[in-house]
Amino acid sequence: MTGILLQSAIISTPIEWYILLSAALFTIGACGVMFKRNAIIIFASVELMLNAVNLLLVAFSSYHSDASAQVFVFFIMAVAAAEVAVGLAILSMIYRNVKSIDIDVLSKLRH
Amino acid sequence: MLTGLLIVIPLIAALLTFFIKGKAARVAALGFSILEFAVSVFAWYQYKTEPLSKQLYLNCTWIESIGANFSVGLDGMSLLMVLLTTFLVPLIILSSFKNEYDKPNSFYGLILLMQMALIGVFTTNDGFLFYIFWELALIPIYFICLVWGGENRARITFKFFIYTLFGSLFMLVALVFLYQHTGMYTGIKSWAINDLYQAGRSLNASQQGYVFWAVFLAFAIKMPIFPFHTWQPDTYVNAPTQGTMLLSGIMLKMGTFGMIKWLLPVVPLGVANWGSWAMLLSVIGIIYASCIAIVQTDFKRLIAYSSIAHVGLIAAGILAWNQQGIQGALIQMVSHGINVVGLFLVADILFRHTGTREISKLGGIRNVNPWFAVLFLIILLGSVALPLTNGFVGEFLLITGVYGYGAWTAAFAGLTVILGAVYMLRSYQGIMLGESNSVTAGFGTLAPSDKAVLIIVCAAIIAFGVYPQPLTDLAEPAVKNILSSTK
Amino acid sequence: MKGLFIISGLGIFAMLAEIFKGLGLKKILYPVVLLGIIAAFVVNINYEWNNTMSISWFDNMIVFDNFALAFSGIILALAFFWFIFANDYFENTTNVTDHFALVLFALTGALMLTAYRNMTTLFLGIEIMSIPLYVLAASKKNDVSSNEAGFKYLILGSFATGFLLFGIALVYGATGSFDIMTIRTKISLMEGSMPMFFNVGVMMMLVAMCFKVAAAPFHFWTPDVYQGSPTVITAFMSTIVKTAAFAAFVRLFLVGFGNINERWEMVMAVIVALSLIISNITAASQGNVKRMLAYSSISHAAFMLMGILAVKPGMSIPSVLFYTLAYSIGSITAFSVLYNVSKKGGEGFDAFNGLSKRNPLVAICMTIAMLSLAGIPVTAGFFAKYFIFTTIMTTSFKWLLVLAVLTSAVGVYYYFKVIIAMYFKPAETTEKVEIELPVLLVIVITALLTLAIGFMPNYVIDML
Amino acid sequence: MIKLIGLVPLFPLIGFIINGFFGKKMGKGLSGTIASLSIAASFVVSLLIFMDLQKMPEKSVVVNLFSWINSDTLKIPFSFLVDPLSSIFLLIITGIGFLIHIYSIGYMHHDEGFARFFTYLNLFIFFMLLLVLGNNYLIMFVGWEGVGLCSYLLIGFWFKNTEYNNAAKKAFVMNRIGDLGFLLGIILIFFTYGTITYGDVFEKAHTGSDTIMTAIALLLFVGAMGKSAQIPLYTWLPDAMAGPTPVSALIHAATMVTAGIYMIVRSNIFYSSSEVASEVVAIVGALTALMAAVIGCAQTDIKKVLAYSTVSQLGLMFLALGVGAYSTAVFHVTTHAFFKALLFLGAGSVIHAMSNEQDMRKMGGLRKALPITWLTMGIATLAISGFPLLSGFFSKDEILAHVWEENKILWIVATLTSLLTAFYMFRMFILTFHTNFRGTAEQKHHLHESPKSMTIPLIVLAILSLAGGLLGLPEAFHGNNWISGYLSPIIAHRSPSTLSHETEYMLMGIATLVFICGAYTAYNVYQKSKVLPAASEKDMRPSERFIYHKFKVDEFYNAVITRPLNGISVAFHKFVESDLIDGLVNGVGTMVKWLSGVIRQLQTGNIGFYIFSMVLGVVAIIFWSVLK
Repeated sequence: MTGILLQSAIISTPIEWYILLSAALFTIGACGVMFKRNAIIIFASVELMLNAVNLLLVAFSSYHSDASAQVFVFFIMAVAAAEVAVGLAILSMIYRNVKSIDIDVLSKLRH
Repeated sequence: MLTGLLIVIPLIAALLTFFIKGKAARVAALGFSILEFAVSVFAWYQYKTEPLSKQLYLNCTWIESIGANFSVGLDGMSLLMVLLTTFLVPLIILSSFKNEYDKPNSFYGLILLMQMALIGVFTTNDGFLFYIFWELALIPIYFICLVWGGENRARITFKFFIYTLFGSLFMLVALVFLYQHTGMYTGIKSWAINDLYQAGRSLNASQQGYVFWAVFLAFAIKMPIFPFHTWQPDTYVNAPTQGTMLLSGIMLKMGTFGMIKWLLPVVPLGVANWGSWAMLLSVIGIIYASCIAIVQTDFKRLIAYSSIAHVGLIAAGILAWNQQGIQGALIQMVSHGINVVGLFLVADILFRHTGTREISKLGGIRNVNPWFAVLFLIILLGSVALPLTNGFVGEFLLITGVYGYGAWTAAFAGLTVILGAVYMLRSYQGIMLGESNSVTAGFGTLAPSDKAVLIIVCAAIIAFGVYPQPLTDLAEPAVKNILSSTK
Repeated sequence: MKGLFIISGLGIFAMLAEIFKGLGLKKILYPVVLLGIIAAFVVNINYEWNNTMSISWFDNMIVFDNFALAFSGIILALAFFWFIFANDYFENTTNVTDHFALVLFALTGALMLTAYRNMTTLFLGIEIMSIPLYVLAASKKNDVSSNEAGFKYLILGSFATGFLLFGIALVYGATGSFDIMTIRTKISLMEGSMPMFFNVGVMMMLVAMCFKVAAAPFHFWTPDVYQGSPTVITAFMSTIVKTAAFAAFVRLFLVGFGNINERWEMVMAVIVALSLIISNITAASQGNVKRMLAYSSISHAAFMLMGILAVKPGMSIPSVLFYTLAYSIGSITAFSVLYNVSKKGGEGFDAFNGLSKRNPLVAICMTIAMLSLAGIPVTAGFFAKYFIFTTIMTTSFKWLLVLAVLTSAVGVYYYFKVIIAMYFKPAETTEKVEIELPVLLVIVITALLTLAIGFMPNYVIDML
Repeated sequence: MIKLIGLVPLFPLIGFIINGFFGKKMGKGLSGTIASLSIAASFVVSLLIFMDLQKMPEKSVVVNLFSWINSDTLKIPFSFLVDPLSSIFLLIITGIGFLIHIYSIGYMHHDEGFARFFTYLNLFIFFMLLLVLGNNYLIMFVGWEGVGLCSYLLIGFWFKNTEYNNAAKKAFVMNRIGDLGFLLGIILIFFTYGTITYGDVFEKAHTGSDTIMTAIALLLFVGAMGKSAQIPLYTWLPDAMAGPTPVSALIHAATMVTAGIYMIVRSNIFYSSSEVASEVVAIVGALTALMAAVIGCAQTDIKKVLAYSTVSQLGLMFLALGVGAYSTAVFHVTTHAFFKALLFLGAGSVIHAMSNEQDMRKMGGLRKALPITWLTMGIATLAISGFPLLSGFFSKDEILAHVWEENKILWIVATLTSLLTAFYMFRMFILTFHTNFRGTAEQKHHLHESPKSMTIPLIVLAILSLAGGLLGLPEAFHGNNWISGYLSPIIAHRSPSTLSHETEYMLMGIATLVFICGAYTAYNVYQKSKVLPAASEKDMRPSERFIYHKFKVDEFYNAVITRPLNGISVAFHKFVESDLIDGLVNGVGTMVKWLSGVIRQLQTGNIGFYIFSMVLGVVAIIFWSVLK
């Protein structure tokens, strides 16, 4: 029953709202990447951006009654995990070398 | 076929020369270049007996999809330029015999490579191939100047390279633009010169104007014409003598030749609207460069500026676009090539024997080596266009041609007659006459190779001055052809 | 497709080789990989070229049509050369097999990018290619620069991926499909009634793709990452990755969004202009050759984008393909010379001082590569530029041509700095630069290829 | 015989080649002999041709050698024309040339450049013959420039001396200024008539408009101004005295400088058809004649006096041309060639005797030491001053008569010139040969009459100077004025003299009176009162100094032309070239580098900034696409 209610609630909500919500989430994530200096938080922000996309995809999937987008979401989740894994590995290496995870330290390569 | 051979021989010769170690390289290069000359003379003979002989034309498909063909051929005009090239290259090689160059195999290989590209430029009838050869000619000379040049060579040769390349890129754009307008009736785009002519003439006036300036820029930089000339004196001075000879003797003719064959017939409206501006630049260049030549202290630099003045007159004659102007330009191109090679060799000899080219430090060489003075004088007279030297025939026709364009233009262009005498005699006096001093007293005798080159050059100067018929026979019908095609 | 299988199989084999140490597979790994690449190439050319039977895989998610085969052919050929010249990179690192595996997987991703026909495979291809590269870029563990390069690449790359995905989501939202062909038909059916966010989606994908091919103003990662990464990896990035990214770009924008070009061409033109100006002008004052090559790669990307901008598949695709080929071959030569020269002299221009004396053959090859990159006849690079010029000449973006010409002249400046160093500047040492025979062969063969393509571009064009 | 006209220039050419290549090895005797023989051969052939021509009815033969320059309608064959005008010039050139060659053997005997001298001299004769033989304007131009070259070479013969070299250069460049005018004139002829062959041009001459004919005439006259040293292009000729004296006699008095006269006589149709051009020629001629005569009065260098005298006489000839007396001008050219060559050769003999001293203030009383020279030079002085019945008397008188007819003011100028001529010639003669010797003792010791090879030509020329007048004996003297009749076929418009014999006698009387006045004044001042020219410039009166400095014309040219040209050149070189044009070119490079330095600062290395700029790009693009 609640499932059906939820279903109808999802459908009855206009698609624009979903778009706006994900856009907002995406923007927050992007701002996080832009303004934060701590590498871990930046990773988290990237995750937020990807999840905003996930949300949007799921919403569209429902809107188009097409399951393929939900499959896509799985791919995104898997890839995101891989990215973070690699990212953390590199980060730990950096920490070993410079004893910091502040990304401002990483500006030796420039001009 | 013969034309193909003319392009292939220097290429193979260059490759072979690269693998010959030591001094044998220069002998080999000389041999190859003489062979090339012989072939070109044979081609001349062929042309005289049968001007439209298949032997003189070669046309193979090259890049079919864009309509570019490996199409080369010899008409009178090209033959004239090819003969100039094949005549000068052995002289240039011979003139280097007293210079000990590091890595001679590369040096002579590059000269031969350059010859290949130059002959390609002069013979091709395909726009695309023309551009390829045009650029190709730049690379060997760049390396010749860079590796074997004088003190500031890196900066100066680089400026030269980038400046000329800059111009030719605009030419490329213009050529591509023309190419896109070919095949209006057939629908097949083509790079053949006649199709480009047709395409160019079908453009409207403003389009022709753009094409005119884009292509003119490339040629103007190459020649060079005021005010695109500032790379030239430095480059001439810094390049090794053989490089300078190649540059001034043959390479700058690419620009003037290009104007005759690849610019003016293509965009007649563009020329009609803008030609007078180009003419103005050419004539200003004559006077301007002559004036600067008057106050030069370095002899080589003086020749460099005189070359700008001469080439300005050639360009003016071409822009006048009448029989006398173009024919004069062609003949003067040959004469200037011969004379300037002689003059630069004189500069080189001076430097080798005295260690300086400063006119003020020299003097009185005539006391020490009168024959050298005589040979120098003959070349100099050719350069100031004294009648019965080759310079006169061209210059007279040029001034006549320019007069056909405008009497006052001719009067100003004709100032070269006076100013040329001023700077040339001034330098002759400074170098040859007067009492000899400590620098020139030990001048000594000329090396046989130098003497040979100077004598050949002087002989050519007088021979073509007294009897220019061979040149005229080649130039006259070709010019008539090209003029009738634009009318 | 079989090529894709072979390459991914090789990747798995490389990982297994680590696990089954006892079998001594490590020793044969290198030849096996080379053979595998050759096999993949042969399969590509021989069995699948012009073969309409088996081009579609996984419900049209991957389609090996001639376009894909041509690009993957180039990629495989480049990979072959790359493996030979990168040989001692593998010899000098620990965990050789891991490196092999990473490179091979990146290669798999690259091949996927040439053949995708679905947003899913596009995304997967990009990620399969990129993630190993993040690791490889940072693979000099104790070198902070390398770490920094990997990290920057990762952060910026995943940030761009975010945009790509958001764009995909929006396009999907507007069209209801991930399939490129379906999207294309949907667009032409619904032209005019597309929701506004579709546009935004296309733009976001454009941004993400521009990031991948390194076009301004999304190019900032390139110089830093190229400089910091090990040279061989930089070579990999600037050749194979670039080719793959352009294959993806071309398919997405010429096939997918090809008939709404008026919506994105102006943006792309501005991006091209910015890239041309920023890259060429900045490169002029670089002191590090690798960094200079990074900027040069940006300017070449701009040229290839100009090819796409024409939106005339008959002209655009061959011209972009030719450009990638010419550019990549030239880059392979340049990077292999740089790699060997920099072993002793560092990566500055002065490392090349007097190379004409220390190893004339290599100096000549490097010269050819530089001439090709500068676009001077008779080299492949000239024809590449020429085809782009003719392509763009048919559009209304002729002004880009003038800009391209002006910046090309600047480009000559920095390429010739290398030549001047080799032929003009005296070397501090007269020591010969020793290069192993296989690597030397790669250098010579690629240089000869550059010339051969320059002399006979028709063979390549006719093939396309 | 006429068909062999090619031999005439060929002999000197052969002489030139032999002397040029082997002269030094052959030794002086052989070299001088070959050179002189080649000219003698030319002279003989010329004489034979001249005689042949007399027998021919049409009096003009064209000999085609080969076609030279061809360009569509512009066809220039290398061909010769033998007609009365060229045949007279042939004789003058080869005849006087031969005498001067002989003279030079003696004069140049001690010079180390002996063979070189004769090489140049032969080459000069060759070009001079081309000049007068050519059948079209361009061949004339060939000779025209060729003699200019030889003049250059011979003025700077002693090339170790910088001043001589400068003089040579000046001569060449000034001639070139004229040559440009000449060249443009030729081209204008071509464009107007489609040909530059004499016969065809003159036939069609009147098809051109008056303006064009005037333009042609003036342009050609510019050429003549240069070559024949007329105002404003005359300053090179006095400087040209730097060359060996025989050269001054041959080139700068007898032959080359009269080329301008030849050219105008040849093209007389243009001048007689153009009032303006004729007037210009006449006025320029008169002014030159007067001005040079004035300057001549204040010179102290014997050769300079003669040089200005030459300029002045050339001016008279142009005056004659200007008033349409073409054959008279040729007559005067001929007589002038005799006595002026003689004067120069005599001066050479003096200089030779005085061990290269040219300053008249250091001469004096040479009559005894140099009797033959004294006698012959005396004859020449009388001839040039217009002593009755000598050659100069007739030719000058004919000019004055024609001028009288045309314009009285010009006649006054011309008469004044005659007066001055008589004065300065006698001044020179007295200062040189009479009064007391003023040189050093050593010079006195060396004084000697010149060898035979020098004196014989003097004697021959003296005879010619005496009798030359017979060529154009006026009707008033019951002569038939042979020269005027001979030349009539080539003169387009002849205006027969309308003067009565009485007027002619009156004019002759005036001329004689003028001669006496001039000569007597000079006698009075220099012989009787023993006045010497001021020893140094300081002693001169300002007006005298001004004249001595040739009215400061050289200084004026220097200030108005040479220096500004140099200034402009330096300005072009230093500022326009390197700062402006090259500065701009290099500026582009510098700007790119500077921009490069600025733009690379964007690459901060900071990830935050990279992300920020990416976002900025994205936002801009999205905004743009949405707004669109």
